[in-house]
Formats: sequence, C-alpha cells, structure tokens
Amino acid sequence: MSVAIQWHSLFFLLMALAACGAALAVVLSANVVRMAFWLVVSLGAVAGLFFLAGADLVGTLQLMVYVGGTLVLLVFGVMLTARQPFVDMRTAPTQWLVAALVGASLLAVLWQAALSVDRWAGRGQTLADRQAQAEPTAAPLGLALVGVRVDKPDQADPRLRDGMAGYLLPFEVISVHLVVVLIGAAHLARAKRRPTSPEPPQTPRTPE
Amino acid sequence: MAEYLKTFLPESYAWLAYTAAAAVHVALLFVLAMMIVAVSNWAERKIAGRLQDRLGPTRVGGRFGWLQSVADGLKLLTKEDLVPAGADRFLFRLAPYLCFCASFSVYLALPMASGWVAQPMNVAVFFVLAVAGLEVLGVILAGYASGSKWSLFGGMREAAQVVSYEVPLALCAAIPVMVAGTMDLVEIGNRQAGGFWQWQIFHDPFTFLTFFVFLTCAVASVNRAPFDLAEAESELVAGFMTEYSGFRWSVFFMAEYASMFAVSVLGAILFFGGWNGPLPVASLLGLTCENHPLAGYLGGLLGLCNLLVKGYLGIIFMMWLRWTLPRLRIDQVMTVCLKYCIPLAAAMLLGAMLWCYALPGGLWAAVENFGG
Amino acid sequence: MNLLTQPVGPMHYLLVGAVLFVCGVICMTAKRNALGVLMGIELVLNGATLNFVAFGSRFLRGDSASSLGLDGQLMALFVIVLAAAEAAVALAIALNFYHTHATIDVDDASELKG
Amino acid sequence: MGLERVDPEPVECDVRTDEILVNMGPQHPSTHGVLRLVLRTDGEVVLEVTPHVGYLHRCAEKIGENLAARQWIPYTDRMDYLAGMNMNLGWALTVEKLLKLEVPERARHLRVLIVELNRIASHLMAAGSFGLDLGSFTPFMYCFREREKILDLFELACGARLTYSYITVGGLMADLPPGWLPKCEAFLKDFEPVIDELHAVLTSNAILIRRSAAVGVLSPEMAIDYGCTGPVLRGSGVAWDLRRHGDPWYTRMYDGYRFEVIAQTAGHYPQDRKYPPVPAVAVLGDSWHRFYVRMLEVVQSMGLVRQALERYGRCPAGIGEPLRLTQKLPKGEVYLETEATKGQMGFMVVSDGSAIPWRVRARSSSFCNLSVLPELCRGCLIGDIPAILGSLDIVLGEIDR
Amino acid sequence: MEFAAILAKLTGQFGPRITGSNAEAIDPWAEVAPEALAEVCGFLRDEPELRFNFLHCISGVDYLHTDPKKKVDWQPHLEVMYHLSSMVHGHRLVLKVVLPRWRDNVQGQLPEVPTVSGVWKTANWHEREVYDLSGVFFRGHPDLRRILCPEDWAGHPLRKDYVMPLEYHGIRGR
Repeated sequence: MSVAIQWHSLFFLLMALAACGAALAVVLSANVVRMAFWLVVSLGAVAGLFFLAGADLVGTLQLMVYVGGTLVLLVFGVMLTARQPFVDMRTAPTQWLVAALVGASLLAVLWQAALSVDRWAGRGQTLADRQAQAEPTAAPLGLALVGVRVDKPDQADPRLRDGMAGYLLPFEVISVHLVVVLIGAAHLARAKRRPTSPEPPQTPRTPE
Repeated sequence: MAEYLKTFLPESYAWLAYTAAAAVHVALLFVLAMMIVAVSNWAERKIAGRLQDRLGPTRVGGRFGWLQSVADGLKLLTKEDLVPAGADRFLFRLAPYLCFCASFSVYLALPMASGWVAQPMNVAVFFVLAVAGLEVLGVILAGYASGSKWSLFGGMREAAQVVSYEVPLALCAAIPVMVAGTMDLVEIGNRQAGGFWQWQIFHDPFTFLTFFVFLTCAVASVNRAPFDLAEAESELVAGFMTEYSGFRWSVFFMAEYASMFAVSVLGAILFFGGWNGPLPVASLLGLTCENHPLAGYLGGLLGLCNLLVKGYLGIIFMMWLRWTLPRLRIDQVMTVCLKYCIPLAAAMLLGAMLWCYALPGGLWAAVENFGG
Repeated sequence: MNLLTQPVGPMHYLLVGAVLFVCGVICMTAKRNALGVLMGIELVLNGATLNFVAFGSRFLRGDSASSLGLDGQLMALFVIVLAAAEAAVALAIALNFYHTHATIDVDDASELKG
Repeated sequence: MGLERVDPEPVECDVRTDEILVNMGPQHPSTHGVLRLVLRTDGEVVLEVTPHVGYLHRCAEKIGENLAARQWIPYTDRMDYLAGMNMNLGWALTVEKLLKLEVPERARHLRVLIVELNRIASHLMAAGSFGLDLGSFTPFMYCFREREKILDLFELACGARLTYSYITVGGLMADLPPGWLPKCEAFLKDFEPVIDELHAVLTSNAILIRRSAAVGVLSPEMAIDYGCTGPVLRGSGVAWDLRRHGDPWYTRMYDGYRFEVIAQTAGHYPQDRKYPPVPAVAVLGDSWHRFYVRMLEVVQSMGLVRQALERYGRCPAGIGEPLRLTQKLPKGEVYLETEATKGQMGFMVVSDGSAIPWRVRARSSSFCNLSVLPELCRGCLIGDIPAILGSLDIVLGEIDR
Repeated sequence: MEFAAILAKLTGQFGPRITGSNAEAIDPWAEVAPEALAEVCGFLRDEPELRFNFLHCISGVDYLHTDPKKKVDWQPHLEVMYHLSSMVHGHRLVLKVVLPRWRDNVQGQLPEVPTVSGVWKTANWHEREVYDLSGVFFRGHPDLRRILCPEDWAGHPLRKDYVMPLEYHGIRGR
C-alpha cells in the first residue's frame, strides 16, 4: 500500500465531502445569497478534485473562470435583484416532492452506473500501475487546442500528425461562440430605456 | 522535506513525516504572511508620515515605533466584535476569512527562492492569478452580508473592478510566460539568472512596456489607491468594511497586505528576475547546491532576501501612490481598464509574440548576434 | 470499502459527480428563483465535467497507456468556457426579465412577450 | 457673462437597477460636518439629492436677542468656525454701521491684515479637504501645516486658535504684541513656495482634474439665482467681490488696497500667467474652477496681508475702544454683508433703542451655496458628490447657526 | 439708481399697493402689501432699469412686546424683510411686508405671504427658514418644510412669545 495513494484518498474524501455537502446546502438553503456562497464552496471543492485527478490546468481554470468569473457574475446578479421577497423565495412542498422524486430516481440510476464503471470499462484496477504520476498537461492541452496532439504521435493519417488533429475547430467555434454570446448578453442586459436624462434646469435668465 | 523526515521514522509512520512537513510549510508561509502584514502596517504608517512631513509612530517599542503593528493588533483584538442587526450573521462572520484564505492561498504557489515553494506547480502563474481573483468573493459577500447600502455599493464596485482588471492582468502575465515558455514560476525565475540584463523586463521593448500595464492592473486588482474604490472613505464611508470592527476588520486588512505582497512578488518573478539579484553574486560566490547543500541553502537565503526586497519595493511603490494621488471615479476606473489596459496589453502580447518569433533570444541575444 | 486505504478511481469521481448532478437537477426543478435555477445548471455542468476529467485522467485509471487524458480535460475546458457563456446569457435574460416583470420568480415567466 | 452652460458628459446606464434611497450623513466622512444628504440613486448614478440641515442649530439668532451687541461676538465665531475673524468683522461692522461708529486707521489696517490671514487659513482648509474628498490625503496635511502657522500667529495676537472674538464692535480687543509683524512676514516668506507645492499636488494633478473638471457645472445665471456668493460665484465667472462691489461702509475698509477680483472673465484669470493653466477639460463653473479660484485668492490675500502689514506699521497707536455693553443702540434696522471666506456673510440688526438688539439675523453664505447642491448633483455619480460638496466648501456651523 | 427713483418707479407701477417707505433709514426700505409681493418682486427682477437679480436674505422680525411695563409706539405685528440688490446696476433695496402675528387673529394660524421662490431660487431655503423660525406661511412654496428645527418641532422659536418646551423626545429642554 503506497503512502501517497492513501493521502490522495484522504484528500479526495475531504474534497468530495465538501463538494457534495455544499451541493446539498445549495439545494436546501432558501436564501439565494447563501446558495451562491455554497455553490462557491462546492465548485471550489470540485476544482480540488480536478487537481487530485492530475488535471491541474482544468482545476485552475475552474477556479479562475468558474469561481472567480461566473460565480462573481451570479452573485452580482443576485445583488442586483436582491429585494427581500426574492432573497428568501420558498418552494412549495409539492414541488419539493416532485423534485425529490426526480432527484432520487436519477441518483439511483447514476449511482448504479458509477458503481459499475469498473465492469463496463472492461478493466480492473491494477494496483501495480498506481505509481503513475500525474504529468503536466498544460502544454499538451494548449497544443491540442491549436491542433497538435503530442500524446498521439502515431496517427495513421499524415494530415492528422501535423496540425489537423486535436481540437482546433472546436476551439475556434467556441471562441466565436463566446464573442457572440458576450455581445448578446451585453445587449440583453442593457437597459432598454435610458434613465430620463436630467434636463439642464431652466433658470430665469438674467442677461447682464 | 518529507523524504528527509521519513529517514527518521519507521516505514508505517511515513504519514507522520508528511503531516509534519506540511505543517512546517504552512507554518512558515503563515509566519511569512503575518510578518509581511506587520511590517507593511508599520511601513505604511512610517511612509505616510514621512510623505506628509510627520514622523509617524515613534513611541511603541523604541525609537522608530517598531512595535506599532503589535500594539495595533492588540487594540483590534480587544475591540468589540460588532454584527449589525440587519446583517446576514453567518456570511458576515465568514467573509473576512474567505478573503484572507484567498489571498493566503496565493502563497502556496509563490516560490520564495529557487525551489523554495510550498507546492511546485506546472501552472503556477495561472493558479496565482486565479486564487488571487477569489478574494473578491469575500469582499462581495461582506458587502452584501453587512446589510448596509454603503457596504453593498462597495461590494458591487469591487466586483465590477476586480473582474474587469483580471483580464488585462492575465494578459500582462501571459507575456512573460510566453517569453519564458513556461507557466512554472520556479522555472521562470531560474531562466532569469545571471545579471539584471537577463531580467525579462529587459527582454524586449514590449515586455518593458508590459510591466507598466501590469503595474497599473496589479494596483487596481489589489484595490489600492488610486483604485481603492471599494473602500473609498470619502464616498462610501469605508465601503465593504463599513460595518466591520475589531478582529474581523483586521483580517480584511491582513488580506489586503498579503495580496499586495503576493502581487508584488508575482511581478518581481515575472519581470525582475525573482530571486536573482541584479548581479549574479550567488553563483559567483559558489552558493549552489552542487557545491554543498549548505551553500545551496545560503544561496536560497540570499535569493529570498532579493525577492523580499523586490516585493517590498513594490509595496512601497503602492504606498507612495496611495499617499500621493487622488482617487479615480468608478467610471474612470473602468475606462482605464477597458479602453487603455486591455488594448495595450493585447498589443503588447502581439508585439512580444512577433519579437519572440523574430529574435528568439531576446534583446541581448540579438545584440550579441549582431555584434558577432 | 475503506476509502482511506483503497485507491481512488473513476468510480469515486463518478459518485461525486452523480451527487452534484442530482443536486443540480433538484435545484433546477425546485427553485423558484431564476438565479437559483441558474445555480442548479452550474451544478449539473460541474457534475458532468467531473466525469469527463475522471475518465480522462490517466492518474485515476491507473493504466500506463500513452494517453495523457487530454480528451477528457479538453471536454472539461470546453464545458467550463461554455458554462461561463451560458451564465452570462442566462443572467442577462434574468435581469431583463426582472426589469420587465419586476420579479425573478420563474413560475411567473409564462409568456414569451417581453 | 452669457456663457453657454456645458453639461457634464452624460453617464450611460448599462444595467438598470432598482432605485435606492441612501442616507449620506449625518455621520459621513465627506459631508464636512453633520449634514445629511438623502440620495436617490440608480446604482452609482445619483438621480436626486435632498440636503437636510439643522443638526448643528444652536439658536444663535435667538441668543442674540438676549445679549448686548458686543456680547454676541463669540457666537459669530462659532458660525464659520474656520474663519472666525471674518465673522467677527461682519457683525462688528454691522453694529458700527448702525452706530455710525468710526474705528481708527490702525484698527482698519489691522482688521484687513487679520481677516485676510484668516481667509488664507480658511481657503487652505477648503483646498486640503477638497483633496481629501477626492481621496488624496497628503495635501490635506500640507494645508493643515500652513494653517497651523496662521493659527499660531492668531494665538499670539488674541490667545485663541479657533474662536477668536478678536475683532469687536468699536475696534479690536487688543493690539498686536511686539514681535508679531516679523513673525508674520516670516510666515509669508515661507508660505510662498508652499503654494507652488500645492499647485503641483492638487491643481495640476491629472486625476484631480479628471475628477473635478466638468463636474457640478454651475452656470453664472444659476449661481446668481440661487444666491451663491464668494468663490462659488466667482468660479462661475462672475467678477463679483464685495470688497470691491459691496456696501461703502465695508468697501472703505479696503480703500487704497490693490487687488484684483479673482474670476475668469474674457477667458482668463487675472493671474493665470504665473499659475497652472486652466486645463482644457475644465468648464467654467465646475468644481475645478471653484477650487482654483480659492487657490488664487490665497495669493491675493497674501498680497493684501503684505499691504496691510506695511500700512499698519505706519499708523499711530490706537485700535479703538470696544463698545460698552450698556451703550444704547439707536433705533432702526441695518443690514450689512461682508465678503467672508465662504461667500457673502450678511448680518442684520434691528434695534428698538435699547442696548440689546431687538432682532439679530445672520445671512449665511454656505446656506445659499448649499441650496444649489441638488441642482449640481442631479445625474452625477456617487463619487462626484464629495467633489461637488468639497468645491462648495460649506461649514455647517454657519448653515445651521 | 437712487432709492427715490426706484420708489418712484415702484409707486408708478403699483400705486397704493406700495404701502409705505422710509428713505431716511440707513438702509432705505419700501413696504409692500402682502398680496402684491410676488408681482412686485417679479417686476423688480425683470424691469431693465431695476434688475434686482440677487436676493440676499429674507428675515422675519416679530414685533411683540412681552414686557407690559415698557411703552412702545407700535401694535404687535410681524415683518418680513427682503434684502435685494442688483449686480447689474449695483443698487440695493429693502422690501418689507407687514403681517398680523396670526392670520385673522386666531392663535396658531400662520400669517400668509405669497412665495417669491419662483422669482429667486434662493428664496426657497430662506422662506423655509423664516417659516421654521418666525412662523410665516409662504403660499405657493414648492416644499415648505422646517429646515433648521426637527420636523416634529412645535412652535416657531423666533416669535417673541415662544416658550421653550420642557421636554423633546426625552431630552430635557430647560
């Protein structure tokens, strides 16, 4: 039993508990600002899980874009609409019932699927391979985004070897998509009418 | 360190070694952060005093008021911890710690000398920027949870400002990263070993200009004057800190200084050679690990001093700014970011990219090549 | 099944992902606040992202195959970026809705007119 | 005049939010005392400002109906507590006008000397706190340091640093102590370079200009309509200074003194060759101009102090007798305005023939200057309010009396 | 323009509604009937030869002797004084309005004057002050609230018969 793995497991447990607990808190808290706070905790813990899975770039991105960007935006939205009746908006018991039913059935399915991973993945966990260390993935990821797959040097098609493999097209599509979305969001959120601009007050003119 | 400790322990107690190593690391970082806060607090008072033709603290702890920070801390600790009636008590109490955690977590990935880093990271630059950006959440929550409109204004301003300034800051950080070809801060620092002419700020004209954009954005992203809109005392009383008192207030204060230092150190590593002095003294004296572990340790210590000096120069610069300049207005802050910093940073990125493509070795290599 | 001694595998990640996903779904169905629904969506997306990363991670799968697990991570990256875009648009819509209807209760959003 | 009013750049409102009512004050760092402004804001944009005054109301006028004329002098000190001498002078001159009481020549020059020194002190305070309102703390300390020196001089002259009661009905309470004049001259000599320093850190500071230029533009018509006076009026380009245009009973105090009215007329200030030029972004009547007028008036007052020093030295001894408390006032009513530091400070005394005035009235300059605030702040940002308020330079003690 | 000329112009325009004047006083004044006040003020401001564009001050003076032993030559009344000047021509004028202390001599009913806040904006706050301290009601004033005293204050302190309340919201008055 390797010591490193044990630590890994412990941290995984901590992070997983934080993520799940905070997610539950999101569901259960009625106050929308509290919800946002618990969501921050949950997503932060998920970032920790990413780090533990060796995906440090994804983890950092999660922290930066998700927690630092998206959630700040969300909290901002919450504050813009933070009038008391909306901060504490209660859910009707019947809705809770429906939600719980849906959730429970979904959870059962997913739980079963998760537990059967080893079987349908067709590969048992071999402890001998456990010594594999997480390698830095930032550079390969970046290269993959511009179309070079350094982890798959043995492509059959020569075109795929020099630049046409990877995710260049999705990357471009997403970039354009992002620009469009941002412009659209800015347009949507813009106030339709300007606040009535104060006219320069008409003072009785006293020409001298 | 854990490996070193493990040698003293039986095999099954290896976890103890890891725990001890982790505890020591955290303790060291925490002490470092606290020392920085204490010294900065004192320095801020002294510098403000000198700039204003006053003496600043002179009594506590001898001639220069060395212990003023301790006295301040004691005073804050003994103050009443007030929670306003209209506040969201849970979030109100939590927000300062959230803030401090964010700015303290930055130190996890900040190397203090070659290899002296708590968690060596492949994406350290990115991590530092990401975590430093999380401080804003604490501020927003503080602003909301205080239940005061002035705090809310402060929180909103902070959110708008910090989120906007993250973009040019990341762009500016991307330029030295691109020049160095890595996001690993240790690696970036080590590449600038040699003399001051090896520092990345002198790599090419674009990195030189980038530094000033970086400086602006860094000051803005840690909310120091002239960008201290979130706590603008003449407009918003004290912004998000209006309702805080005593220890919780001091936690915000610590977070501010800790992130000031963090961002200064980041700038020092990215642009000013990090722990490498202006002249390669350490390598000339042979203070490297190859010669002797102790020599390596001494070299690291020298590097640490170098970095501390550079970091403190950054802090002193920010203090100088704070006590000299008036504050910008919120729309001007956003204008500076959106109309000047971002386009400038983007242009610098493009320029540096072209430069790296044309003259891969940087300015000095180009000069040498030309001469040769 | 002692998690402290057993190595962590994709299964465990999937379990966490499942919990996040379900919490998100419950949020989406039960919350009346438009922003609460938005938060549910974020949770769902995160649960999915976690699965991608877990399956991609060579570290977790424990095989020493040549794959660095890039595909999973790339998917995760795309999800995160798209989630940011989605949040921006959804927030803009929520704000717009708030301005026109002076509420953010999704139950009141029953007409397509602005 | 006839200047076009230029609106400050309209602020675009991207995300419309709820309107909020915020109380700015009565305890707020930048309201210069206990002033309460109720702001109706949409996010950062201020839609409406409603000032609420009266927190410092001390019934000064009611008290004046129960005291002999000279006994009210200390109450005038506490009106504009930053320029107590000017307040004393206003009341003293008003009662003297009723009594047709002449003061000796030496007292006249001493009054000019003291009053103009106090004007420097008050304008320094205004300039410093204007900087403070815009977030720069250090110039405030510089201003305070110089103000302290003036207060030291006052302390030597009358023993008090804030509430002087030095100028009194009938003359002054005491002549200057020996050795005072060289000290004053030394102060003026030391102070000269500090003005340039202040111009460097404040007047020509790019951020300060951006914060105050075209903010709170007050057209000359509006200024007159609202009864704004002093630097606020002159900042709008109206060359109106009571020391030149006022009641003869007051202006004759300045007979023989050379000074120019500080206001931008025909596109330039009387002294703009020597001091920082007017920035291109500044609009006549904005916060920056009000601040600049004060900075130039400091220099103007220095010139007046120098002239007074010289004249005072040539006069024979005798600074007048303070009015006896039992002295009966002639029946009648008299109103007199003087050019105090914040604007035109008017006093009225109505007498029924006894030693105690029937009615006392103080017309406060800050009161009128503040009343224009809602007009100036309409549509500005929250951050502009301190800039506008600071440039109006109000003192609540005078508003609330 | 001298006071006599101004007065002549005023009487020429308004005739009997200029109810009195005193050219001998230190500050010469003209008395206007309360109903005509707004009209007179508008005239004073707009007439090209007068151009009284600056209102310095509005003051209320209460004439009521509380000491019965002292003989006075006037009946109890209230005066509102307007100090005007012209920045264009440099002349000055004091307008007076004489009012009964109470409207229809009913204790508590404030005497009324038309507002001049439409003529000079500065009158807005000054009238509020006179209303607050001297107890004169300005008809047509856009926002006649107390300005120096708290809004729930009782009485008008500059009235000669004003009695300081013993207690205000638990604060001892005397």
